[in-house]
Amino acid sequence: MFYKETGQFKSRYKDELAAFPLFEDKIGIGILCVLTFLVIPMFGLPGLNYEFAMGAIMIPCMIFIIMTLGLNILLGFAGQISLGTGAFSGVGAYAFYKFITIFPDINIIIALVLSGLVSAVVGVIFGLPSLKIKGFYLIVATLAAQFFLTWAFIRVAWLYNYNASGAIEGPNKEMFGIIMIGPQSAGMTRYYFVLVTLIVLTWLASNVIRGRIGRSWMMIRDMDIAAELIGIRPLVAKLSAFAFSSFYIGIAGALMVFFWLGAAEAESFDINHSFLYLFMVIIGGLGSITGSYMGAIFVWVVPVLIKEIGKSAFGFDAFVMENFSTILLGAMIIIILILEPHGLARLWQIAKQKLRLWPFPY
Amino acid sequence: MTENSAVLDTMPKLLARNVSKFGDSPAFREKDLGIWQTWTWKESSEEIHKLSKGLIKLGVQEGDHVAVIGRNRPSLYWSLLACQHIGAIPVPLYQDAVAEEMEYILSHCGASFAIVGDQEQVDKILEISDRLKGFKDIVFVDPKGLRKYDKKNLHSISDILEIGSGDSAELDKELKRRVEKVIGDTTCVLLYTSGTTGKSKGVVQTHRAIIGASGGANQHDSWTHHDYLLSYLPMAWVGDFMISVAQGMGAGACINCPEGPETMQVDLREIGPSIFFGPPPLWERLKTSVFIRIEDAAFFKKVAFKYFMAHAEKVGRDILEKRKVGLLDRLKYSLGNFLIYAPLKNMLGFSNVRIAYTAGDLISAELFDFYRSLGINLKQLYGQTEASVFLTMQGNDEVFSDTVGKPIEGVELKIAPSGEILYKSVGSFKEYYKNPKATGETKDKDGWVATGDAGYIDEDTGQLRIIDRAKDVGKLKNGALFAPKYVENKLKFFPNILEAVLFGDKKEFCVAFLNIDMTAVGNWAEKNNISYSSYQELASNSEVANILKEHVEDVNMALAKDSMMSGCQIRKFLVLHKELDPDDGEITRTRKVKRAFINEKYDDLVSALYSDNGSVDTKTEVTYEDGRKGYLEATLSIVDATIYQLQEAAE
Amino acid sequence: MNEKVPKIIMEVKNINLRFGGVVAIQGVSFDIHEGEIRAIIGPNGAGKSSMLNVINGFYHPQEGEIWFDGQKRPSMEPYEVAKTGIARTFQNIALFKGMTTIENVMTGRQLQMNKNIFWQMLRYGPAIEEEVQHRKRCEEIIDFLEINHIRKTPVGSLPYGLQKRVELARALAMEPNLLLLDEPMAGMNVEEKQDMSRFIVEVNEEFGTTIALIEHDMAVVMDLADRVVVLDYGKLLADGTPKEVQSNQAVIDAYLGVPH
Amino acid sequence: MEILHMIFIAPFLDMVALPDLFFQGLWDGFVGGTLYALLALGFVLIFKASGVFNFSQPILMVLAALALVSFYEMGINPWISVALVLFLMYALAFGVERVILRNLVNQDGNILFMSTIGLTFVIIGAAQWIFGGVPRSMIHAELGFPVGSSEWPMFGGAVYFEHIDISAVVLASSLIAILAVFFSKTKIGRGLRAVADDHQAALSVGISLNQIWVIVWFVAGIVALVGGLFWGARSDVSFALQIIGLKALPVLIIGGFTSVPGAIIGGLIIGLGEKIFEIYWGPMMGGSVEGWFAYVIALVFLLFKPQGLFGEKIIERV
Repeated sequence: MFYKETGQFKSRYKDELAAFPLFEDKIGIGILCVLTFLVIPMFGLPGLNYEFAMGAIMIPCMIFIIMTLGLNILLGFAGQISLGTGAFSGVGAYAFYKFITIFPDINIIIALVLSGLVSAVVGVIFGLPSLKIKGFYLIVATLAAQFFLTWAFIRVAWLYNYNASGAIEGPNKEMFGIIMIGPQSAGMTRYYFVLVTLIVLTWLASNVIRGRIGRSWMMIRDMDIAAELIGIRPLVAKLSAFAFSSFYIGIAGALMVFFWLGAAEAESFDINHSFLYLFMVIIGGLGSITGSYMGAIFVWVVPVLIKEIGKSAFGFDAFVMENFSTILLGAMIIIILILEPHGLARLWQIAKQKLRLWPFPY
Repeated sequence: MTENSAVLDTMPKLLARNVSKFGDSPAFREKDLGIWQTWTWKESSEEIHKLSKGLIKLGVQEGDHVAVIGRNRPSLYWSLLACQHIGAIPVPLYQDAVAEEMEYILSHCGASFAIVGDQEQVDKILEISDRLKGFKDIVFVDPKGLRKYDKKNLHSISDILEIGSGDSAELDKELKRRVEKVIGDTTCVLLYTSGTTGKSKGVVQTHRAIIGASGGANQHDSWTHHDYLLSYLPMAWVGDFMISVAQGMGAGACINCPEGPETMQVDLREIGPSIFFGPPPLWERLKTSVFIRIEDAAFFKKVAFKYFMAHAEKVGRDILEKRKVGLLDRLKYSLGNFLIYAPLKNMLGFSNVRIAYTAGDLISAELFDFYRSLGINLKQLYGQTEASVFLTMQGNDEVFSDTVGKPIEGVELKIAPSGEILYKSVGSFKEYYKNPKATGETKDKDGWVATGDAGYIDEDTGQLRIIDRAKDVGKLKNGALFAPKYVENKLKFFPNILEAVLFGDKKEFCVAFLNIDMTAVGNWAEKNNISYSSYQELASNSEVANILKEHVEDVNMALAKDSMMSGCQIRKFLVLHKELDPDDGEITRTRKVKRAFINEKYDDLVSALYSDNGSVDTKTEVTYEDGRKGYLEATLSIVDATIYQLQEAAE
Repeated sequence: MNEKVPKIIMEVKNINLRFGGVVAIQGVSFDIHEGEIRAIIGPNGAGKSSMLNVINGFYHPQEGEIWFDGQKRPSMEPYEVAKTGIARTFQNIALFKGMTTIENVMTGRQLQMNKNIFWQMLRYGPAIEEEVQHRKRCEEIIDFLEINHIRKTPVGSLPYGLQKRVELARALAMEPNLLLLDEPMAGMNVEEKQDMSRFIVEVNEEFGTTIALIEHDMAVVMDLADRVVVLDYGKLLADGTPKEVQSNQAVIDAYLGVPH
Repeated sequence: MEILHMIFIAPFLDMVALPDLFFQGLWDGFVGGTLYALLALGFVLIFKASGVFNFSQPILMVLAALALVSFYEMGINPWISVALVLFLMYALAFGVERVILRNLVNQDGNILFMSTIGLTFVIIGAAQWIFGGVPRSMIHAELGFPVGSSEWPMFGGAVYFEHIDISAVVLASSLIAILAVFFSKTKIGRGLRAVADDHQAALSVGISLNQIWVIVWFVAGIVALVGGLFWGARSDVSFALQIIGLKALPVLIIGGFTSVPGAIIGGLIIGLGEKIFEIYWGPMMGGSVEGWFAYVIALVFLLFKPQGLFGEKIIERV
């Protein structure tokens, strides 16, 4: 149903290798673009306060999608587990802060890319142990990054320009004559900036994943010994995954602070955030870009909505709802792992497959 | 039509026309190396010319017979056309024919060259080439596995193309001379009939006949160069030659070749042809697969399928044929189309089908209605090799399941006193190759050709109605009509029944052999936890027999309503212990039952069916896939079925 | 046949391999001629797989030399060995389970692909051209091994015999100078074995690939191999044509005498 | 030059200059190390028996401590509170086996690990909801553990020994010893080892896998209670203890994942190391280096001795 694949044949490899080879999927993407570029900025989300919808749901969701994409590249595509995501996102945020304060005239996009690169370098350094170790051992190595870096965010005052508050704050800064970040920036500006960044980053990630480099990650993930015997250098494959992943996470960290929160301290990058991002990846689906989208949205939106509903409809206080959503999140992880280890992405895939095969079961 | 026959009376002319008129439209596609490789008319024509020159250089003479053997692929179609360009006569052969069958045809037509698909065909020809007089060289398409073969008389088609692409004024001149010499009366192709009776005969067809008949058919259904088809039927079969080569060339339509037989279904779906030709067994198999798969679907889907299929049965044909249908019914049909029909057509690859044809055998009304009610414009046509296929076709607004249409332009029909159908047509064959006796028996001095089929013109519709092969139709002892195929087709409509053979000519009553369909019955067995290891074991299961008994009685019930056919009800039947197999000579490669042969081979079973025994022991020779022979022994039980009284139709 | 002196593509000299106190290979030497099918046979535990692992750099022998393409090979990591043009398949299929057949075969082309990350990110121009060009080569191999119909099937769901064939396709995609096959017919039924034998011979003939294969079933090897090395308990027992080996008394005693 | 002096010379001069302070540091580190070792043992047990890398071990410790204090605050007798906590731990072990392990048996290690992160969140949410998130004091005094401290004159100064620390060392060491004996000498213990080697073998000696899982998770709960009791006494009973508990991970890296002695030695290395490092090198780095020191040490081990001090070397086969 909906899908009519009859007659959709490919006579060039290029078409065969396209991101969305099916016509119906292209339509779907088109609809999503119209929604995010026009409909949502105009009307917000149904049933929600406009400011809330944009500021507490849309913008953070998009940023977390970038974050999840980053972690998914590492965990889902390259099979390297990391509990240091929060800290790596902090590296991006602090780097961005330093770039725009040291070079006040720097273009925001350039600053963003540079922050991503700084994060990538740090990611590679802490990814070095992955060459010798796997699985649980790597968890500890990335935990070292997590604790060491958050410690540095507090103790190295240079990082936050010796602010008394110990926080990094976005100054007003413009690009092409429009104030992009800082207290005076318009929510709409930030929304579109994040949206475009997300689309560009998604496109780049999907390209890399389908190409030579992406394949080398999956080879290492699926069977590292065979990969090596085919000529993959584990060093290059693993470190490139760490670099690429941290690049995304760094950019997401910078976006989080300067396009959403406005200001942040070290605790915005603590281990609990690492867990949160890990959950987004697991619930969304390991090794799936669609999954990264679904995971980030689900993990962010469901608790927010629960809190809202609990507060407004049942009058529960924030403390109760907070704990309730923590439990829910944990339980979701367990349930997902038991029922569908490949996450929401797999459910989506199954549903899509059903539609494609409709009315047949196979 | 007039334009066609006057100017464009040869294949080379048609090709030249296509290049100038549709030069950049796709002409041939083949699923190869994962994608649909495409050649436009311009590119195809270049290939064909190169091939022609290469073949001239190889030594192919005018009037030489060139065998073409292999699965459907552009290079083999080009080979056919190249032969026609250089005045040689292409002889397409069935690729699954065994070496002896090939030997018969190749020596009969005195082929001097063979253009083949792959190693398998090369091996077969090498095996018999010593015994063929005047046979020279083999050209192969796929070099795989042939590296170590002696290349003296073996050439790769790419080498031939290479030779043909060289700059040689001499070759160009020779090609030009030969093409100009090809006229409407030049032999276009030599096609061997499948041979339901005895050895196959070579039908000689001229360019004029082929183009005349296909042109009439194209005009009848307004084919254009925007049409595209899937060429998957054996190239040696006249139907494929007419549709893929003659009609395709005539209209400038695009020919699409699947990757291989096992991916045909997938490739069909990818291409989504606008015109599709399928023999009745294919339609039957597809429908069976639909029902089997729906059987496994979730409850909701099953219910929805049943509900909407019932609705389609009610109004589907009326909507397709643009008759008046109530608004509510129309809405319901649209909903059904969204939920079931359109997705179903999509899954089968028929979403874009503008016209679908069935021919080559009778098709049961139920099967025919099933597809039409889904909105697939399935139509019947009637013809035969000797007539360049097309004799009668159905117009879009006059499609019936029990008739096969009206004569197309250029065809005249008459019914002989014996009931046999005779025709005169632009597409009539020239002669049977080296068989004047058979030619004389079939074609009289005035040009009337006997079809060998019995039929009559239906009074209500004015369309031709076929009863059966003229020589199969007989009488029961009580004088009632015996038309076995009609009944067999009714039986085969049931997914569980793969083949049926009816006996009863000059007997008291009718009896039948049945073959179960392993897919359908196997599926049923799995669901009911019945274990089996072979066809034989499943066929001898008594529950299976009970199911078949119900089917047979359903058929009897239906026959009882038809005054002409009620005598053909089946009183007894048995389930054969082996599947009828072309390798054993029981059916033709196009799956037509060889009645006389079976009657003789299973003589013991037939007489048992007419005795009072409840079961019969038998021993049968079988041929295994690798050519070895062996024996099957079995005890078959004979099942009695209920016979119904003739009922006057209530309507 | 032997008009000219065959070129030696690989020679192992006096290989000794130990794991702790366990001796896996003891003083084994043999050579592989260019273009031949060389079989290494022996009962289970004879050190055949260890030998293969030494050749492709997974194990580093304590003593011995490996000569490849006329040069003594320094100690190499597996990925470096792969770069010299040695490909292999595995006894217990080592396909990338998360990928489809075509993707698995494409992994064999990794070494030949080199467009950098920026092109990869854009997937445009050189990157996509490279992808298309290698895809075509892989499709040819897929066609050659007759696995077209499973092109887009995830390999995990394929039957065993087909998985082995996909693995062979992946190794072939590397266009190796030397192809190592680790028990290519293990666990197959008769028909699958016939198919696989046919493919091995065809690969050898069609691409001229030198093949070294391990097998413990002697009968399979006899029709297939040009020359055979027999190992037993890590030692070289015999080396010669299948016929010679078959009539070698030591082999008969140690190997053929034992029914299995 | 100056910086090299600061790093490589000055700290050692300080150690010699004030030996009492150095000794004090060693003692504090030793106490911490013993407790790390105990917690690490909890990890090792579960890892050996079920291949699960149990990330929820630290939060189990928090839960045990929090529950103990909360039961007491409800007016329940402290010892009965202990019994109740034990019961709670057993119930939890039972639940984990039923809900998680049973359903994820034979799954990939990463999946099991992630499920324990999920479990961690469930416990955090539930514990916070039921017991509240405010830091509280441990009830070790009410349980009869000695409080106060003794001062031992030494090297011209004095070293303070908190009485509760002495109890911690004694109790933790005995528990470690008991567990070591239990698992090498008793039937259940041997069953546990059999499980680690081969699930089939374990079944054939008549031990149900499910029972074993419940037992090891319960033992991990007991370990968590003891750990929580003393860590709680050393600081406050709060969720911050989870971070302390997590340090058992680097201990495992150093000691090896499957080794009981490894856990002990690793615990001591981390405990002593981080204390001494904090005292002598911490100030020049801005302090609070205890947060990451253990991990960085582990990182160094990972780079040079990935299988740990006592871990088994893995030979990969193709």
